[in-house]
Amino acid sequence: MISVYHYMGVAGILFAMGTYGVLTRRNAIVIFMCVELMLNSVNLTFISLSAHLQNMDGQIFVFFIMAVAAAEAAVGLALMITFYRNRASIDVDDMNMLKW
Amino acid sequence: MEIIFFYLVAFVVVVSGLLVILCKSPINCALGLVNTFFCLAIFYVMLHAPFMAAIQIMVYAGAIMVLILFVIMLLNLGTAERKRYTQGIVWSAVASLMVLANVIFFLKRGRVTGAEGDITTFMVESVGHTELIGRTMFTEFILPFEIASILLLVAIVGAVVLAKKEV
Amino acid sequence: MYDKLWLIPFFPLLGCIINGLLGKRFIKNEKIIGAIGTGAVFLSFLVSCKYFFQLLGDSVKTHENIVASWITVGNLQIDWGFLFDPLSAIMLLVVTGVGSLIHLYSIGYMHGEEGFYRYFSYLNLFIFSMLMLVLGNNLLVMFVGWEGVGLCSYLLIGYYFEKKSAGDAAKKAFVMNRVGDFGFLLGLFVIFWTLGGKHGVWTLNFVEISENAHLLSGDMILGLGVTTVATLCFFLGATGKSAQLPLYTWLPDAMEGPTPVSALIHAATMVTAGVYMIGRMNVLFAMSPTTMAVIAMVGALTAIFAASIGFAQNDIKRVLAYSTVSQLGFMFVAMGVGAFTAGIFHLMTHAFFKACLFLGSGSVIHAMHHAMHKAHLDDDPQDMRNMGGLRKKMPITWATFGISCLAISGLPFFSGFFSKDEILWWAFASSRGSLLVWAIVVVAACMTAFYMFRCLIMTFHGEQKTNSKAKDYIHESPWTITVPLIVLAFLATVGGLVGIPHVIGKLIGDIPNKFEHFLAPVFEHSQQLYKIEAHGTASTEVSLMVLSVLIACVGIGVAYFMYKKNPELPAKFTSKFPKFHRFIYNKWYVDELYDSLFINSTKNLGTFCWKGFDVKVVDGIVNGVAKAVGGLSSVLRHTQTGLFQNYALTMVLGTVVMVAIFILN
Amino acid sequence: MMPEMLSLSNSPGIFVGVMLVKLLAVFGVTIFIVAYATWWERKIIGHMQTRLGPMRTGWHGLLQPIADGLKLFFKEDLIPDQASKVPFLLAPLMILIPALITVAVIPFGPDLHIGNFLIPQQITDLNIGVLYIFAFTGLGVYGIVLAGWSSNSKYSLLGGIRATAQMISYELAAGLSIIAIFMLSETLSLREIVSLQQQDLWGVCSFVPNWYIFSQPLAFCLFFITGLAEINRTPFDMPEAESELVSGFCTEYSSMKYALFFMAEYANMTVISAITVTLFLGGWSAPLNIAIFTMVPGFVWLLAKVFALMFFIIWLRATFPRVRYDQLMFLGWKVMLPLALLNVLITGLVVVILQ
Repeated sequence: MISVYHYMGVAGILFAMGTYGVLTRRNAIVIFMCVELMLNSVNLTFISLSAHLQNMDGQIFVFFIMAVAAAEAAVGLALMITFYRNRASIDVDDMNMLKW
Repeated sequence: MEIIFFYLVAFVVVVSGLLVILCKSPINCALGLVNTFFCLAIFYVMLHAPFMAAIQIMVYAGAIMVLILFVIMLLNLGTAERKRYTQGIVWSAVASLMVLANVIFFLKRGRVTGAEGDITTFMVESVGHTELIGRTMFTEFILPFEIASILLLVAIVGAVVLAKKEV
Repeated sequence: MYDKLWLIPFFPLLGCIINGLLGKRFIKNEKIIGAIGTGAVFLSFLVSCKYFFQLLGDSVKTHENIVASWITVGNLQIDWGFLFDPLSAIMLLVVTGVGSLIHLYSIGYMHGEEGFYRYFSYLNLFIFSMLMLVLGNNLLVMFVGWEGVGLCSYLLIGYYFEKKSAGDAAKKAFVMNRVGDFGFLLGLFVIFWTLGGKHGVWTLNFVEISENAHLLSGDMILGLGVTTVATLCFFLGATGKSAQLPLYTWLPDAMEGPTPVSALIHAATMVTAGVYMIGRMNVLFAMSPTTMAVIAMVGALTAIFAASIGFAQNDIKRVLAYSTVSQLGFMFVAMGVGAFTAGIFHLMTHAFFKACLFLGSGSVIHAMHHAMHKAHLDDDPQDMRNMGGLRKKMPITWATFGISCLAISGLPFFSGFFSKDEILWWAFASSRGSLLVWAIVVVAACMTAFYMFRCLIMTFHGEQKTNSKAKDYIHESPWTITVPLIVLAFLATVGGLVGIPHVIGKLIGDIPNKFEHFLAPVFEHSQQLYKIEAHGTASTEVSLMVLSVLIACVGIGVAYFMYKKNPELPAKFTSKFPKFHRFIYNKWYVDELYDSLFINSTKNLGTFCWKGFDVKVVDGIVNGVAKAVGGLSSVLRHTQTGLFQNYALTMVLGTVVMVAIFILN
Repeated sequence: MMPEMLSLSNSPGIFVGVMLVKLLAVFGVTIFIVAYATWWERKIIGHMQTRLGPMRTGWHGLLQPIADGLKLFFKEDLIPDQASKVPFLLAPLMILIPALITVAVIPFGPDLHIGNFLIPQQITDLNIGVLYIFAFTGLGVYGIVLAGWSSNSKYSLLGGIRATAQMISYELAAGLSIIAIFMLSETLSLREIVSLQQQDLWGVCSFVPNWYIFSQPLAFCLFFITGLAEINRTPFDMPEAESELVSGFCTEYSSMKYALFFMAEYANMTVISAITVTLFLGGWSAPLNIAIFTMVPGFVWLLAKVFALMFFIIWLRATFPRVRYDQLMFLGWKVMLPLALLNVLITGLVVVILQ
């Protein structure tokens, strides 16, 4: 029988992988995707707990997370396009114009 | 039977997650992520949340990832990125492993309390998941829903303003 | 009756404002500016004369005139008030009279100078300040004038501010005066505090101070009598303003200013402010024999000291400057021995002949300067070694200069004779006098005669040593210069007749000492109260007079012998006693002494504060903090890579640790 | 005894068997339609252009699709040297599979009563059927994008980019136009939507079925047009515009992979027609509630309607020119989307008033 712990374990692994990706990748879009991965692991946790607790709230939360992710995608990608236009790169290490 | 299926899907999820974080080409990462979303949608179906599964594929796979792919192709970012130095990778690995350890430890120790709510599997099957979601969303969560819509509007405006060449 | 007194300082102030504000842009014309400046002072002179004659016929000799209230705090009431009595009347006449003559002289002398309007504005401001000093009915108003003349002196010495030496001299004068002013203020506070705090008389008014001075007789402060302390403080102020030892060094340097300024400020008026101040507060001074002795001694020493320096100076104005210091010493001797009248008398006569001498030297310098200028020479127009034989070229200047020399040497029937002999007599015979002071003063008088005639001979007699190119350009000065010279020479000759001593007066037919009589209401009181009088027989007095005349003649004779008959003698003398000459020539190395004593020690202190304290301690702390922060930052900088992933890593680690703690708990 | 809905739990053996039969039937029919749609299109366009179209292979070229298939199957399979291999191989599958998978929720007849069980004439009846369709039609774009990108050719890339933008733009309007249907039907299940359309028209006209095309003509138009755009059919075939991009995203493809793209196009055409029929034209139900019509099996009606729509689509290809890219975007964002929103608004108001 699949328990809530199984789902949460998978979610944990996904989250850790997403963290690793965010910390190591240099391409801003890939980092963005890794963030989406982390968000999705959280979504999985929410939905599994929602099902386990027989409560709808978690799924509503996932719904909102998706809304936020969509907004984030729109604005984030617009930012990246703007940045790329200025620096011809979306390497996060090049985002250092305010460094000195 | 179910548990085997679960492990199969979980394996695919992990492998596609690894694709996301390890692939050199952003397009391949994106494909891995799409696959992850797809598998997660399967999980949602298994968790008796078909509406969420559909939404997951529609929003993430159908909209967000397409947008990301569009941007990747628009900026022609097929080339491999520069490598991060080893120290950073090691530390990041340590950090993410610690995250994983935390989660595992928490799961080992923590006790999620049993079923309490009234949204039973039977109820989901009989009434329909969509309707249940709708009821909750438009009664209890109407205000956050409206706020989320405003957020999306703002995001649209912001994206347009940012991406336009001359404002 | 005396309610228009404010007109006297008002005219110069008006002239100052008009010339100062409008002179540069609107008036421009030198003649109009000169006329405004001179006219303002002359109007003051006329008003002063009017009140003077009014006072002569008045039985009440002290008049106060309050113009406006200034400070009103509790019991203390300080007014813009004027005090008009014989003393201030004499001073007013001297200041405005000599002042207007010098203004007139300035029109010719300053012709063509840049900043002509500025010069007249300053000069009028000076006259205004001096009149405030003289007329003020309380210490504070006097202090305003006191500071005002200091300021004007600074402005006028530094008139040629493009010249570094002029600027330095101005600063020197100002700083030295500040030292004296500090003493003045201290004295003011002591008087104010003791009178008010101990006796409930909160006042700075001269009349009230004089009336209540007796209250102070028993008071002690720092083991000395309050009056002694206060008067010593005041005397410190006087030494600053009147260039006495040890604060005299600024005066010779002040010759950097235009010559009329030297004549007006640094000979005739401002430098006598100290003498006037002592006279004004004679009651207080009379109460302290110690202070009187100190004053007499300082005066005597200054007289002989400055005279000795005058021996070796070649700059005509410097000779006159040291002569001024020396003569001021005479006046202080007079004040010190209680001969207040004689002091003021000498002040007046000195104003006449010294102004005449300065203006005469100015005339010479003017002529020399023009000649040099026309001959395109760089020779110093003030150096007497470039002069000689000018008598034929500038007869009027020679005559007036000669008369003044006779007057300052104290030859009979010139004004200096009467005033100086009065001082000598009082020094010899006064109850506050002493033989030592007298002896010093007599020697100083002899030296005065010597160096004055040395100066006269070097300038006007003998062969002409001027560069032959410039010779022909030397000519007599215009009327604006000669007229004041003649007037002043006349005054220097006959000015003494107002104060013929009793002895001579009796001898030649019962002529009273009008001057003494006139000033009696001011000084009589203290002299009687504290038993200050000159004892002695008429024969002693006469023999002393003869002695002083003889001594003056000796001085003149030596000068004649050395510089006229044997012009090579001074050089021989110099080569024979080179060290002595150099010592004298370098003014006893007093400037150097001050440099090493005060300037260098202050500099060293400053250097110590700078290098020792500021650099090492203050900067050390600041730099140390900065270095510490910098060092710490250079360590912490590694955490601020600007790479967001490093921050994200830190955040993740932190969150993990926090969650771990949460779980473990 | 009430007949029971056949499910995995009450009779696994029968269920799996029936499911296999249904799958095979539906897949076979779809593939057949796809194959012959090519022939059909060529014939129709040929006749419309006063020519004959394929005539040689078989009677009136009826064997042409098979011949084409064989030809493509035996052609050399070229993979460009600079291409990304895996996406290049995956792309044709990723475009075909979503197209075929959508057919699973299309009902093709009333429930069959066999023995003790009710067997739905539908592979599976999801209660989120419409969303399912949307999810998978939305995935179709990945095939195009990947094909365009992995070919490493500028024509392909441009085609991919165009496809992406076009998909995102038109999905919105398509989704919004269907929301009006939800509002009327109050369900997402296609089976129920079809059964609702069998009722009397607006509850008054007994012999005309309550097809949603009558209630929602605007939504029908919007959905059909945006559907055309989503499957890249003329006049919206920008991603593969022959005159501009050679062949768009499939320029570098050859052999069987190209055949898959071709199949995907016609599969999409079929599917979009089927969906439109199901949502707006009463699905498998008869056009009139007359005994003669209702006697006919449901799948016949369904196929008839699908063919009719496909004919219409081919007809459009024969008549319409290709729109320009900016016109496409203008139409999508500034015409379709506001109209769809307006439709939703009006429908909502009417529904609220009629309640």
